[in-house]
Amino acid sequence: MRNVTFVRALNEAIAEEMERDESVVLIGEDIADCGGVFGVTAGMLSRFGRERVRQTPISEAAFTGLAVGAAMAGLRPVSEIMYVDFATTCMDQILNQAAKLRYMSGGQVSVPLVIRTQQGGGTCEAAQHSQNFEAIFAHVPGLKVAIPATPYDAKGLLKSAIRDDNPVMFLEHKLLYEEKGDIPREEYLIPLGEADVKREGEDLTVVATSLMVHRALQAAEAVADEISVEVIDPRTLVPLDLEAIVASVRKTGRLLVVQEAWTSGGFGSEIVRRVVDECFEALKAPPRVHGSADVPMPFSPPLEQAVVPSAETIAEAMRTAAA
Amino acid sequence: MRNVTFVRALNEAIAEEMERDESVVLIGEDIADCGGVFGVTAGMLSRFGRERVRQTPISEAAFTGLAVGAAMAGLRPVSEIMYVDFATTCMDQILNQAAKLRYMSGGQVSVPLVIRTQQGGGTCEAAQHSQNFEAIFAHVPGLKVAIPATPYDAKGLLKSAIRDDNPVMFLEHKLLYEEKGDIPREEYLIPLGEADVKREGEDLTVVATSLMVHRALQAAEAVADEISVEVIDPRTLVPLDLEAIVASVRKTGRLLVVQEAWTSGGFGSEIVRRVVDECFEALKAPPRVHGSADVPMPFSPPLEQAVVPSAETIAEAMRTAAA
Amino acid sequence: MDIGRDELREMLRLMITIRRFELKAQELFEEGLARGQFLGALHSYEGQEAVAVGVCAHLREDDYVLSSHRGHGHAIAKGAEVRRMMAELLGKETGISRGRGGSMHMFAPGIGLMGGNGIVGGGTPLALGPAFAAQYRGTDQVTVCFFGEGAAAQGVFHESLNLASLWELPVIYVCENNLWAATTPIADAWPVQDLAPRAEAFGMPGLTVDGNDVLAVHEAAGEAVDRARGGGGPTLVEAKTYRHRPHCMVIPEHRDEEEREKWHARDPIPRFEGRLLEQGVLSDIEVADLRTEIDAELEEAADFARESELPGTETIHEHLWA
Amino acid sequence: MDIGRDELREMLRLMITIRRFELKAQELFEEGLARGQFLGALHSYEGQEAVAVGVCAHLREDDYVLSSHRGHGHAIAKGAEVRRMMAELLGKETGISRGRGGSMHMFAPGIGLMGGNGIVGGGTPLALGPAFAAQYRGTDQVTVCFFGEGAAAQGVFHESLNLASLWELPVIYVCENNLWAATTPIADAWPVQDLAPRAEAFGMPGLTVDGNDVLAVHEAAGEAVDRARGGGGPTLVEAKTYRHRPHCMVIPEHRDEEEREKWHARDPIPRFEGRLLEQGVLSDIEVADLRTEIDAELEEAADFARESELPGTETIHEHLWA
Ligand SMILES: Cc1ncc(C[n+]2csc(CCOP(=O)(O)OP(=O)(O)O)c2C)c(N)n1
Ligand SMILES: Cc1ncc(C[n+]2csc(CCOP(=O)(O)OP(=O)(O)O)c2C)c(N)n1
Ligand SMILES: [Mg+2]
Ligand SMILES: [Mg+2]
Repeated sequence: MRNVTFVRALNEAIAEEMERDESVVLIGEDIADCGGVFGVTAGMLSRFGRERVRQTPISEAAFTGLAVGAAMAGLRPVSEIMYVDFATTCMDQILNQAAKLRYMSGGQVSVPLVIRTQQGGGTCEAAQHSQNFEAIFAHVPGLKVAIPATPYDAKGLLKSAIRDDNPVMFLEHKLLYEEKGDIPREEYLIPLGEADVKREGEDLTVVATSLMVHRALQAAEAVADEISVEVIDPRTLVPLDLEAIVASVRKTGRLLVVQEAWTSGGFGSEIVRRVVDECFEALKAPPRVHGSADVPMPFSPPLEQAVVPSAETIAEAMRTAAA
Repeated sequence: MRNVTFVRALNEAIAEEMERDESVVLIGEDIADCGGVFGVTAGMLSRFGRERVRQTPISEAAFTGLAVGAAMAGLRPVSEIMYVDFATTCMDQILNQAAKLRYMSGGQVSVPLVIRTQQGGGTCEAAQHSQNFEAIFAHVPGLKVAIPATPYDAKGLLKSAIRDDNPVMFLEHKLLYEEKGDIPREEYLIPLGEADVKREGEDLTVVATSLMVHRALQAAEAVADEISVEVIDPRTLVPLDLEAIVASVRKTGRLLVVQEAWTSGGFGSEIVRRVVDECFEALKAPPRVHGSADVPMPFSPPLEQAVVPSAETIAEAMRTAAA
Repeated sequence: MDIGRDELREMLRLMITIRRFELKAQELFEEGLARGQFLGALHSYEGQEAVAVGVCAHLREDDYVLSSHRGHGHAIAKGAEVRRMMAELLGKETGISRGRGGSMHMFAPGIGLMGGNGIVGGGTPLALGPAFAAQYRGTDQVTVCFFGEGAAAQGVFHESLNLASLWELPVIYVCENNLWAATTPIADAWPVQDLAPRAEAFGMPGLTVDGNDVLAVHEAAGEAVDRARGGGGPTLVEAKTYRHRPHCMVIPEHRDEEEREKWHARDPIPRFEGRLLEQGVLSDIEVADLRTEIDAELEEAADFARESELPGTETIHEHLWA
Repeated sequence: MDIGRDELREMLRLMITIRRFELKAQELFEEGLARGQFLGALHSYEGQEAVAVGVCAHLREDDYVLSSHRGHGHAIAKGAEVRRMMAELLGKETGISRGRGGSMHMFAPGIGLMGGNGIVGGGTPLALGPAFAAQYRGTDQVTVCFFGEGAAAQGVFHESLNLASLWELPVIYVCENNLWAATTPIADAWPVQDLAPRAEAFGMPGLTVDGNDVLAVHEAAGEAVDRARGGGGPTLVEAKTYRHRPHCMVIPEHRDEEEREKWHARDPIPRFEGRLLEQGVLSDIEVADLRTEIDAELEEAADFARESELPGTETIHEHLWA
């Protein structure tokens, strides 16, 4: 095992896949010379050259469309949208093109594309740089959605995403890049669609993703002597490992979903729907979702902190859900 | 009372508000000379002139941005996006600008804007002309979302939307334009945020919107001798009249949400979340969502029909939910 | 003209085939209406045949085409099977997109047809992709993107020109300027009456050509395709043309009689046919035979479409994931 | 030059105020870091002062400005209260956007400042709105939209030029070409080295000006503003300039020394100041007084910001709905 940062894990995944497969190319803003504003593609330029590391003008729609078209033509582009908030400028390419081309063609074309981006608050960058859009991508059929929480998951999932023949939205978190974790020395992959139990417990099932996994684990520790919390990270929302979640809920009889996305209409609501659909009878208490307050992210530091779930508010939500 | 079509009701609402308030202007593609491809703005050009009925090039991002900016400057634009699918080309203007400007400015500016568009399948226009995006708009704080099912609701809600000082996504349905219904001769408004009970019942609460209200009512009739179904139309998703829904569920103990949007991650999931959050103990059976199959809309007529909920599949879902 | 007789005959054959295909398509659409079946948005290519044919005459099977909502002509000119296109219009399993795409989404990747698009301008950034792939792999394949003058108001089109020029991609943007976007006249969309200056503003050559003269289109497209194949980068070609039909089957005619007559008088098919007869490239009999051959092919195609099976409803989840 | 002494002095005052504001802002940002508080993306306007000041000198309080992510200079030049801007950077309730917006979202609708934008190019279509409103109401208000050369790659910018030209809207698009977009040099973004041809391709005048010469900017902007006010429609102005600082506080410098030195030698403030002294418009003492005055104002502003209250967390739901 090696202890590496999240950003390093991503960087290794990309480099390994580029070594392995000539058809993998990188596309995005500021990804070449400075290695991406978060450093995920650091070193790629010198290692793979300008032909494969394509730094673009500020034209998300054009370069995402290019990536989609290149994927149809057999390349495996990994494009970067600097902040998920900017995906609003290329939603047609993502929702109407990448997600639908294969189906509309009757299965004749495929779009082996990975769109990497990062989400979330915590850096006082305000309402247009702090959003979480996984619910939007997961609602539109044709996109896979990965949302890793640890360096180990990030590397294994990204390698699988790059090898996947479907478009994958790969959602990182700006606060997790420096997070460290152990990864194997040898190559490994994590299949899309397999949840991971981050902590075992008996009384309450907590489903959390991305940064919220870490805060949920802290909260679980904090309430450990009151409640035995099981923390499950689905790691991908599409495909979703519902079996793992349902199995846990059958054991605990209680569910809390923790997400950084706005509480209303987030993917947590979908998890609640599927769980009540699958095992309503097993529920001893109302399943809950704890997400961000339903407001644009305020700039002011104390307000930003108050909007996003913290270990403290999650602990409170655990007590409510376990009551 | 007068019996008018849905499109006529919308047309009257717009004309009345334009008569009433000089600051109301219309903006969109093909809205002037031909009165909109669905005829909603028919006659507006001759009645109000080119100054107020602004036909645009095919530039959704520019004219939506223009409408947002004009609203900030005190006008009350009513813009039309021909198909909701095309909103993907102006998502930045909708999700990052219109929805957030007021909050980001600390309440100094407001965006009194109505974006009208139409959703749904049923015309064999395939995957890029048949979507339902209400869940996307309802997830992002700062947008009100209206989704009327009848001429009466359409007129009353549109007039309120135009007078509202916030951005309102006004979602029509392509199959409802010719639907007829009674409306009062005198002026009336319907406040945003008030559900309407379309049919009273005792055994099962069905929450449906837009075209699905009509199909749910047919289905309720079909199962009438087995199940007494209450059909509630929230009419707006933001704000949502949760009280009305919860009151009904407390009475029936059972919930089925019917939506045309994809089942996974649709607004129905959010309604389920809020209902279990509010009155879990009142539920005698698992709340369900019946929506479209999670696939891009296929062109082939029988496939399209199979994807969207029909009166028959809704009746089946009612039996399951009531079981 | 330095084009061989067979190629000239082939160009005429394709132009007439497109014209007749559209007539058959309307026939099938009306049969549908008679059955109470509305078969979606059908956009006729009639009147613009010279553009698709003049451009695609330069393309190899391994070159790519990104088409628009008005794409039947592009597909036929690129070599798509007419019978499978016809079946697609009826949503049959034998359709060129297995009935899942319909008129606006005809795909035949085997011959480089990467699909129509329901989003106006939607194809313009996608076209950068195959062009980039060819450049990356060092092949000499080119990519052609067809779109209308209305689409030229879309932002993404400009982003695409910029990137194509910057990266010297082997792509040819062909704007079919038929003066109208649905019911909106070009005067309400273009402040400047030519597109070439926009190309030049992005540092790429812009050509303007009579889109109703297949030989003029052929010449301009030849220059553009040669440049792209030779590594010389992108070109924007504006072809001035006119659609003979209303925007689509369900939208009533809104253009004035006079304008329509003026353009019908410049119908690209009689123009080209007359020229070939005049110059003795083809004889009256040969042209008559050609038309009979085409009519027969389209009759057969329509029957094939009518008789083919619809997909089973149990298949709705197929073809979503690779 | 036909500009009065007071106006010249005011222009110099604003330029120096912007420069000093940025220095204070960095001080506050670093104080934050010292407290372990990261205060978001801070984009310095240093080096570009001549653009905002030269343009806004022509604007009335009821004219509109749409700003960018690098907007401090635009706000100050439009007349925003420096102390409230400073308080905004700390997220205080006394901030110009009540602390909800931060550096990239400074609003003062009372003086026509309709906000910065976190989305590159995001302001370009919004600017059409106030311009349209003024045209619709028959006022002679104008709207100015500031954006960078990187934003000029965004599709929506082109859609906006097209619509502005088509509808002859009273809007002035001011491109601040500082040669870099974050770490991307203009050579990797613009195939053509001037923006004016794009304006012309859309039928609107395009001017190119030395953005480090406030009087040159003033002259070009004057022409554009007069045209817009007089009902003559939009203008695109490209100002060639340079930012003195890295893209933002957290991104390391990536531009070579030589280039930076070259541009620092053309610093707009000494250039303008020198000229005013030379021509006897201001004396050394007057300039010294000016600087003392400005320093005092900024000290006071910083203290005001530091001492102001943060909003209460119970207010997170305020200001969402009208
Ligand atoms: C983004 C988007 N906006 C609007 C439409 C509706 N629409 C379909 S075709 C069309 C007109 C297109 O005009 P043009 O590009 O000139 O092509 P033509 O129809 O003339 O061939 C419009 C407005 C669409 N499909 N996509
Ligand atoms: C749509 C979008 N893409 C990318 C970014 C990230 N970003 C912020 S500023 C910037 C550079 C902008 O360059 P330019 O427009 O030249 O303005 P400058 O920073 O030079 O003043 C980038 C890429 C963004 N904010 N929005
Ligand atoms: Mg056209
Ligand atoms: Mg710049």
